[in-house]
Order: sequence, then C-alpha cells, then structure tokens
Amino acid sequence: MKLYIEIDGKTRSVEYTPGANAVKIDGVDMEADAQQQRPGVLSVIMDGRAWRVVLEEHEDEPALHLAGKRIAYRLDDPRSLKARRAHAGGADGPKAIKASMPGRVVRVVAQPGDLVEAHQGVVVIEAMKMQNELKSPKSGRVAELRVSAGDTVVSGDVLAVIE
Amino acid sequence: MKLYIEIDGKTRSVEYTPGANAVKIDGVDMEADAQQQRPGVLSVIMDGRAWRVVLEEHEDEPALHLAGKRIAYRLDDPRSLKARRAHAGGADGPKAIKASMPGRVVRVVAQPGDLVEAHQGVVVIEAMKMQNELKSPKSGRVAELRVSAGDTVVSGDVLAVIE
Amino acid sequence: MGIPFATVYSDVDRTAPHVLESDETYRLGPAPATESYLRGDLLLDIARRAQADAIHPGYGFLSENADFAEACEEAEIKFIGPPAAAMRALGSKTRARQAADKAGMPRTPGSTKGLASLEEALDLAAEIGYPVMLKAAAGGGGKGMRMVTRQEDLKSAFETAQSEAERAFGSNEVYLEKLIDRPRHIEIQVLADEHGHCIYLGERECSIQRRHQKVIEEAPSAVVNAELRRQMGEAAVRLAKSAGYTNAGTVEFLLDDRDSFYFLEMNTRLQVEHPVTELVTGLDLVHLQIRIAQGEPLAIAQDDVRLRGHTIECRIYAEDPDNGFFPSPGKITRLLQPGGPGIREDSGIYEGWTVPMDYDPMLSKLIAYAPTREEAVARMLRALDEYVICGIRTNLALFRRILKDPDFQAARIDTGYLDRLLSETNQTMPSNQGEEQTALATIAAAVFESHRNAAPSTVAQPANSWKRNAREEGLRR
Amino acid sequence: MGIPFATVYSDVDRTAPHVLESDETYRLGPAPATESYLRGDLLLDIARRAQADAIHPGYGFLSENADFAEACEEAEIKFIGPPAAAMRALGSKTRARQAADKAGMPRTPGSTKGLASLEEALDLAAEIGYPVMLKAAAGGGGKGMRMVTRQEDLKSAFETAQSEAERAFGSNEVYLEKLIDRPRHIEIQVLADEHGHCIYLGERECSIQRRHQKVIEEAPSAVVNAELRRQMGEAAVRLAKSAGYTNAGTVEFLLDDRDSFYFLEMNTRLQVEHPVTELVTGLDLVHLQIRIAQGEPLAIAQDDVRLRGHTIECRIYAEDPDNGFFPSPGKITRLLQPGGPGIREDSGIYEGWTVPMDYDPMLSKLIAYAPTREEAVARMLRALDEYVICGIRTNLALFRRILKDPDFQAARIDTGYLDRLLSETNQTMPSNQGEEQTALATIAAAVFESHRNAAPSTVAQPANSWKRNAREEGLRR
Repeated sequence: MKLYIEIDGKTRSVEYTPGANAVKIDGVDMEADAQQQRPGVLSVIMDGRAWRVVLEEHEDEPALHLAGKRIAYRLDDPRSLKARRAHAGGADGPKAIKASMPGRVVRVVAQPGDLVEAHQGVVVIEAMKMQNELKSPKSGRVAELRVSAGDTVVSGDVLAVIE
Repeated sequence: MKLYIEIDGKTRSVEYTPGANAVKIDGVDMEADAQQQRPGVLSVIMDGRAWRVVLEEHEDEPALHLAGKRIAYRLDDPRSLKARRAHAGGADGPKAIKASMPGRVVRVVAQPGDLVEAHQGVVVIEAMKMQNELKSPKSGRVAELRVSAGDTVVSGDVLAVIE
Repeated sequence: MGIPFATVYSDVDRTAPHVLESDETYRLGPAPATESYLRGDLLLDIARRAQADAIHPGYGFLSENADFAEACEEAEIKFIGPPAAAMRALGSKTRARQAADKAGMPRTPGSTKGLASLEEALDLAAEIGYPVMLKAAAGGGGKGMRMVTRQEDLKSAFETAQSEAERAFGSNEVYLEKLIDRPRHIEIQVLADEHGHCIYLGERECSIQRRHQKVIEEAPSAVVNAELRRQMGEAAVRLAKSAGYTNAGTVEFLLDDRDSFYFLEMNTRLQVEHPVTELVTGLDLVHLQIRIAQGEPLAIAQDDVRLRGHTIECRIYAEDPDNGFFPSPGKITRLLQPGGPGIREDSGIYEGWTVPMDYDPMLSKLIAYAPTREEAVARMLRALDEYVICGIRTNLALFRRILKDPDFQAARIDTGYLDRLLSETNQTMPSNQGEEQTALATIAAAVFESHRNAAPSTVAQPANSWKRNAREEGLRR
Repeated sequence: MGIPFATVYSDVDRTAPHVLESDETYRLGPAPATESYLRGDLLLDIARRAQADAIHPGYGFLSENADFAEACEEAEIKFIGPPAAAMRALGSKTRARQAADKAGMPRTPGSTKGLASLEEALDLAAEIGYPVMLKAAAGGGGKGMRMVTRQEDLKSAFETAQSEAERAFGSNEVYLEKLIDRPRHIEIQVLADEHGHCIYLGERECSIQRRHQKVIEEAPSAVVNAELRRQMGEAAVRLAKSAGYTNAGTVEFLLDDRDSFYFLEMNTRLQVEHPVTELVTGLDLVHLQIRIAQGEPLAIAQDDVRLRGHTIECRIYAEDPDNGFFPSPGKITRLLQPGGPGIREDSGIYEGWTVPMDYDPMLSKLIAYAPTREEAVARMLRALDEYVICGIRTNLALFRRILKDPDFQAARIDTGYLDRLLSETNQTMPSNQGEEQTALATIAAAVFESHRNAAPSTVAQPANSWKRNAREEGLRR
C-alpha cells in the first residue's frame, strides 16, 4: 500500500505492507517494526529503540503523540481529485474562520463587507471565563459572518468567511 | 416502557420512563433517580443513597455490578415467542454443555450414547495450567460430542449435547 | 474513620464520584455556584435534615467564608476549620500584616493599613525604597496588583490598582510593600487543636507559578534546611496562635536569596496542594482536621513530625500552551494514564469525558514521590512520558519542559522562573533526532491510515498483550 | 538513576510496556519461557551486543538461578543479585537449614538433610513428636509436601512426598520437620552491600495464603513489636552474612502464638510483594539493588531504617472464587480502576485487553497505604468498592470479604486463616438490604435495557460529568 503523508508541510510517500518489518519512505528502505498494542496505540521499533505512537483522530487534522510531542499529519490521497484541489487552492480561495473550541460568542469585531488584514481579530469567543480572539487567516474582505454575540458555538463551526 | 427482568429466578415487571424519577416494580411505585455517568455505568439514587451500577454485557446472561456483588439478570420479552419457548422448554429439552472459558480440551470423559447423571463430568478443559471438569446439566444421554482431546475451544463453544 | 457522611451536589454534579462514595446524598441546587455551593443557608438546611454533627467545607467555595463558619457555630453544627473570628483576623491582607507584627514575625517592609492618599504612598515608597508593590488588601489572583520601579510611575499605578481592586473585590483598599527580588514562594502547613497545641508540618515550595497561579508544588524545598524550617515553622505557629487559629491552615512566605523570609498571607483552609505534605510527613490531613474538630488534642507533637523523601505535584490543565494557555475544553478521545512506583494521580477524568467550558479546567493532580528530589524528578518525567491525552490540548508538554530544565533540576527557581522560561524560545531537538522522529511519525501515520481503511476485524486484539503475565510467570509466592 | 538500559522481549511481549520504556530493546525468542526468558545464553549474547555492564534479572525466571548468575560472573557482566555461591548455599531447603544452624538462628525441629530411609523418618518423628511435615528439599508451591499426624500414616506419606518431589523437581530429597500450630508467615527483607554491611528493612506479614500462595501482604505485622523485629531482623542478617549474601533478599519465618520464630527458607531475589516494604520504609529497593551491584557501600545504616504507616497489598487474579478459583481468562469488557489518597496500583491491564489462558492470571497488585492499619484497611475497602472488572471473573469479592472480616481487622490471622474462612458459608447480607439491592438491580437492568434499545445518540455524554471541576472552581491558588 502506498500512501502520501504530509507532516510539517512536507509530503512523503510511504510504502507499507502490513505484517512486514520493512517500509519505504520516498523510495528509501527503512527497517521498522510497527505493532498495534491496542486500537490507536502503536509500538514501533526502529534502530533497536521502541517508541509508543498514539493516534489522535480528527476529521481535518489527525495527529500523533510521540515522545511527548504532538505531530499533526495529513493523508494526501493522490487519487482523490477533491483532496488535490482543496490542497492546491489553499492560499487563494475564500478561507473560513472556524471555532477552535466550544464557547460563546461575546463580541463580533468586524462586519460583513469589512476589509481585514491577516491576523486581525474578527470574532471573540469566551470559554472557561477566558476570552480568545479569532483572527483572519489572510488579508481580504469579510464575505460572510455566521454568528452574532451570544451565540453558542462548538468546535469546528464556521464563524466567518474571508475572501 | 414496560420490561420484565428476571433476577435470582424471579421475574419482575418494571415500568420505567426515561427522564422521570419514578418507576414501578410489579405495579408498586418507587422513587429512584437513575443517571448514566458514562455508557454502562449508572448512578442511582434511592432513599437518599447513591449507588453505582455497572453493566457487564453478555449475550446470554448480562450482569450488574452493584456494591461489590455481581448480579446476573435476564430480560424476558413477553412479546418474543422464541424467548418464551426457550425459557419454558428449559428443563426438559436437550441441553448443551458450553465452554465457560477458552482453553484446550485435555480429556473427554463420556462417549456419545453414554448415559450420564446430572453433575457428572463430561469434558475436561485446561487453561492457565489448571484443569476444569465440565459437568452435565441434567441426567440423560450424550447425544452429541463435538470436541476431542487437543481441541482448542473459546468461551461459549458447544462441547456436547445431553438429551 | 468509620464516620457516616452525607454529600451534596448541584445538578451538574449529579453523577460525580463524591455522590457515589457517600452514605447519604442531597441535591443542593442548580449548576451555578451562587445557587448551590455558595448557598450556606441551603447547606445548613441539609445538614439539619441529615442530622449532621459537622460540615467539612472542602477547599473551595465557602471554606474561607467567615460568615458561613459563624452561621455553622450559631446552628451548633461544627465547621471543620478555624473559628470565624480567626478567619476574619487573617482574612484581609492588611489585617494579616498587623497580626504578623503582633506575632513578631518578619514581613516585607511597607504599610499594614490601606493607603489613605497618594501622598502617604509617595512618602512610604521613598522611605522603604523602590521598587515597590501595590496590592489590594482583599486581593488574590494578581488583581489590583502593580509593581512600581520609579517615583514618577506611582501616581498612575496607585489609581489603577485602586480601581481594579474596587471592581474585583468591592473594596479599593490598597497597601504598599517593598518588592522582594526574585523571591521563592515557600509556605508552611500548620495544624492547631482546640487545646492550644499548634505544630507545623514542614514547608511546600510553590515558586513555579504562572500569572500568580501555582503550577508545580514540592515538598520539601531544596533550599530550606532544618534551621530555616524551624524558624519559619515557629513563626507560622506564632501567627496562628496569636489569632486563636485552630484546624489546618497555611502560612505563605516569600524567601529571598539571602534566606530571609517575609510573611505574605495566610490561607485559612486546606489547600489543593496538601497531598505533597501528606506524602512527606505520612499524615492524613483530612483525618487530622476531623479529629481536631471533634475536640481531640493533637496526637502528634512537633518532634514526631519527620519529613521523608521528596514529592512533586503537577497541576494538569486543559489549556493550550501554544495558544496563550487558553482553555481547551472538549471531549477526551483517548487517554493513557501513568502508574507504577511512586506515582499517584488525583483526578476524575476518563476516556470519553467531555471537559466542560464553564469551569476551571484543572484535569488532574499528578504526584510523584521518591526518596530524593532527583529520583522524584525522574519518576515524574517517566509518568509524563507515559501520559497521553487526545482530543483536547493540555499543559503536559510544559511540565516535560520544566522538569528537563537544568535550572529546575538544580532547584534554581523563584516566582519569576516560569515566565522567564516561557519567554525563551523552546530549544529545538537535535536535528537528527528530529529526522528520526519524523520518519517514525510518517510510518505510524501510514500504519494507522491503513488500519483505518481495513475492516475492523483485522485490527484485532493482539495476542502480544500477554506481556506482563509472561514476565511474572512462576512468581506466585 | 539516569542509567541507560536495554530490555528483552519474547514474541508475545513485543508490545509490552517494558519494551516501550527502555532505551534499547532486543528480541529474545518465541513465547515459551524455555525458548526465551529462561535462555541465559541468549540473554548474555544480547547483553554483550548491548555492551551492558549489568543485568537485572527481575523477580521471576532466572532471578534465582545460580548457574545463570555464575555465567554472568564468567562473562564479566554484573548480575544484580547475590553471588552464585550464596544462591547455592541457600537454594535447597536442607542446605538452608544447615546454614541457619551455622548462623545460630532458630528453625523448626527436624532434619537438616534428606531422609535416607523410612526408618530415619520414623525415628525422627518419634523424637520431635507428631504432627510433622514432610517437605521436598527442592520444593515450592506446596508440591512434595505432606502433613502427618499419626505414626501409622508416615510410610504412605513419605512415599507420596518422594514421588511427587521426583516428578516436580527431579529430586526425591525429602526432609521432615515439626508442624507449627497455626503459624504466621513473617518475612524479613534484608539488604547487603559488597563491603560486609547488611541491614534489615523490617518485616512483611504474609499469612493470608491459599494453597501456599500469598494472597495479601502487609507491612508492618500487627503482632511484631520493636524487640521481636530486632530479634528476627538480626537473625536474618546473621544468615545472610554467614552465606556471603549480597544485594536484596528475603528470609522467611514462621511465628507461633508464643512469639517464637522459626526459619523457613530464604528467597534470594526481589519479591513480588516488595512494594509494601518500600512504602513503609520510603526506600526504592530496585535503586538500592543497582547501587549495591555498582559496588557502592550502603548509604543507610540500620538506625536510619524507620517504619512509618501501614501498607496492605492485594494480589488480584483472574480467577473465579465461585468455581474453585479456576482461572478465568477472557476479554476485559469494562474496567473501572480505583485511585485517590494512599492507593497505588501496579498493573498493565486495560479495557479491551484479553487475559490470556496460557499464563499465571495475576492482573494487578492493589496497594493501600495509610498512617495506621485501621485506616489502610478502610482505604483498601474503598478502593475495592470502586474497582469493577467486567468480562472475566476475579477474586475482588474475596478481598472485600477478608477485609471486612472481624478476625482480619483484629489481625487474628495465621497461614490457615484463609482456608478456614473459605470453608465457612459466606454470611448473607441482612434481608432488607437484599431486597433493596434487588429492586435497585431491577431498575438498573431496565434502564440499561431501554438504553440498549434506544438509538446510540440518545445515550449521550451527560453534561453532568462536569462534577469535580465545579467543586474545584475558584481553588486555583
């Protein structure tokens, strides 16, 4: 099975055969023995050293916990046109501002039609008695504003769209 | 919702409305507040005292863990003809001897056609270096013997049928 | 202790563990604390219905509320804590500073009453010398607090501190004290019975703080020797005795780099970090609180208190260190908790639990005990490595960073340590380790993704989990 | 201790925690211990490849194997344990009894060599008086052991014991000793460095046994006072010194009801129950073992060893007390583990883990520590109440029964206690409690069954799990 995994902005190809102790990364052979301890938990032996790798499932951005670090990754499926397109169109198309945590909207700073700079605050959310300003991912115009003060949002909700 | 629950050989009717704090057992009103703490774990308050009740799922005989005791129960569904029949036919029909744990068959004591007494040993299973004799549930004749010495069995496997 | 006890719960606590562990349980009210846990009248009603002899106030909510302690006294239900009068005498920081003077214990130079005017502030600051701290008398949590390094800044700082204090505590009383340079936060646990005996149970080092919130606590402190411990302990006991204090309490000090200590304030209740004292003294503080409240004389004398070993406690929070420590509520999708020798965890979290957004996001107190500080650090690091929480962000990585820091390991810490550490760029790992780990992560991701695509049945329970049992085969003896 | 270490694993242990915790790891061989963990030659090969300075043998498999210790010595790799010669001197029970005589320590009356003939057995039994015990010199686990109460039974018992011993241990050497009536099993932990210093770390009470297997261990023993502890400890130290013993070891005694103690045997390794000694002494035995093996002199003198508090350990097994304690392998379908003050658990089990059928079914060591025995019992009972294991049967209920038994609580125990308790009918609960619990169970079953029929989404994460956080709101300080 050949997969494309993106970590830290760099995509590598991995050829992995379940059960075998050898994998290829970008065509280079590596010896690694990966065994599942229980669902979501791997024990991987590489160069005589064992590592525990724990999977954090997430729709958009799954992550691995490895040696105390959290490493986000993305599966690039070259067969999937949609994935390629979404990936390619990244910087230019409209960008959504999503709630990074559940909370309540306490303030909407920008209005629809406003021009905003990258990293300029658009919506303020409160959770656990602390406030967090959600910022525009790019310079552009506020095309949509989907929430108003007092709304409750859950993680992943689209709050605004910048185009 | 009205259910029939059998515990210790006695069947009681329970009328339970999710969300309400009142239930009826055999038509008698009782005040009990049952809240799920997480799947399979209830916190039940009755007479000002809270109890934790944990569900042990099992195909044939689910059980509850309550105050350090394990209490097996059975759901009697009066609408299910099959359940009624299985229940009613209990004592007289053919009875299976099932493996109560995974292990290896080390010895078969009775042969097909043999007459056996209730509680007479039929098959011996070994697990964790200890041997356990599985006994006939009733007096009768060994109608079927489905295993022989050396076989590996898993929990619930039918080893023999006594008729 | 065999004493039957009743608990109370708000609606959101209906299924909490404390409800299940009690002999009787009573609904107190709806979720908001102002309608439940802060309602002393409802608590007393329930105490009467339950025919309770005493109330243990825990360590939040009403535990430092003198009015509630008084209401219990009037209702002839024993409040397990100090008398209302002692709580009042030590409640405001200025009154506590007066009490410290009366008890002849050192405190920072400065005022012992609220400042009447800017002129008084300017005169006093000139007398004790800059830098100085302005503090709210009713304060806590860093509110109404301002550092002033130059005379020309005092006016604006004084006004800001006053208005902040007014807003936060309903009192604009502000006092002034000399700033101690890079102090350690050292606190003394005291225990006093109702027959005039008072002892101290050693110190806790709580210098690792962020925004005046404790993050790591230790006992004993690496810099407190037997003589300093005796001096600080005896000062704390004098203060408690002078105020007629009984039951458990904590006297907080600042310690400067010349081993001079200064009274900071007193906490008139059991504290979150009391387990570190329990582990090094071998005592059960809650049981001792109850015995004291029953009127028993202390069964232990000062000489019976012996410290043994070293304890470190990490407060694990659902917060995102990469995002300004913003709270990170949400569902815990996977949880691997540590265990083994010397590791104790006080928490109620589990896989599938949703950390709510409405409350303080403390998840767990992870505690390591070992014969020496060095070994306790090693045990804590191992436990932190084993600990994985998925689905929410936590400050676990922060603890790994602190416990690996050479300054922390050498106990070169003070209350500004953590802010300084956080302002530094996190050291990157050696680059070849980075490459190895990226390769590992790439492989692991590929394995997980191919499992995900496979039918569930192929992701079977591996036979290999027989592990531990194999190693212990033949050990039954 | 900062020492890098390598581990080994058999194929079934590939994903075991110890593999993950090590700096390097090596495959030893297939699952059967005879092809992996008992293969000293393979272990030494790996030790050489890993350039190891020392090997810690754990507490099973080769840890008591003198040949392996010797092979390590020859390979100039330090075996972390006693020298091979000391292991041999104390390995057989008869040779150990000779060593005890040499060290001038009390042992049960009887032979110190294998019985040459039935006549010798008859003469000796007549001399010391019935009842007597026949025991295999190479024995363990109750095999080759027979109690004889009358002369006429000796012949058949002697023959059976010999043939059992031959089959189990490959040696038919059998000796005879006087039976001690209702003895306690008390063992002394010793620690000896390579410079002639040897100390004892107090005793463990291991009288709660079933079929000669320890079930509960405690420290200290409720009946051993300071003077008796000193006598037993000094006797144990004499034995260790006389045999040139170094590193950690345990000297087992029987104690009769007149406080006379008799040497039983010596365990020349660390034991499963060593945590109870660690908790009451505050020492880390594995670290001390390594320091000794490094050639360091003991840093603690006998006077530095102080016992504090009380510890109880329960060995939790996957076995069915209602079915003759037959092993109960299978999948753990639901697991609720206890925690909190004074509770420690050493286990590697988790929800979804399948307890295998091929190995000893020990699941966990549950350990309670408290200032007093009474409080330790109370903490253990609370922990046992919180502990739920579904899917397999366990002996948890047995521990609840023991810890609630007035005789256990009063420490009226001996090695026959548990068998007597098990032969009694379990007391039924008061009948109205039974009715209440049946009603509760009926309601709970109905709620679970209605959940089961409902769509999964209605069995939602309840908001009420906010619990603990609500209680701790405002405590951040």
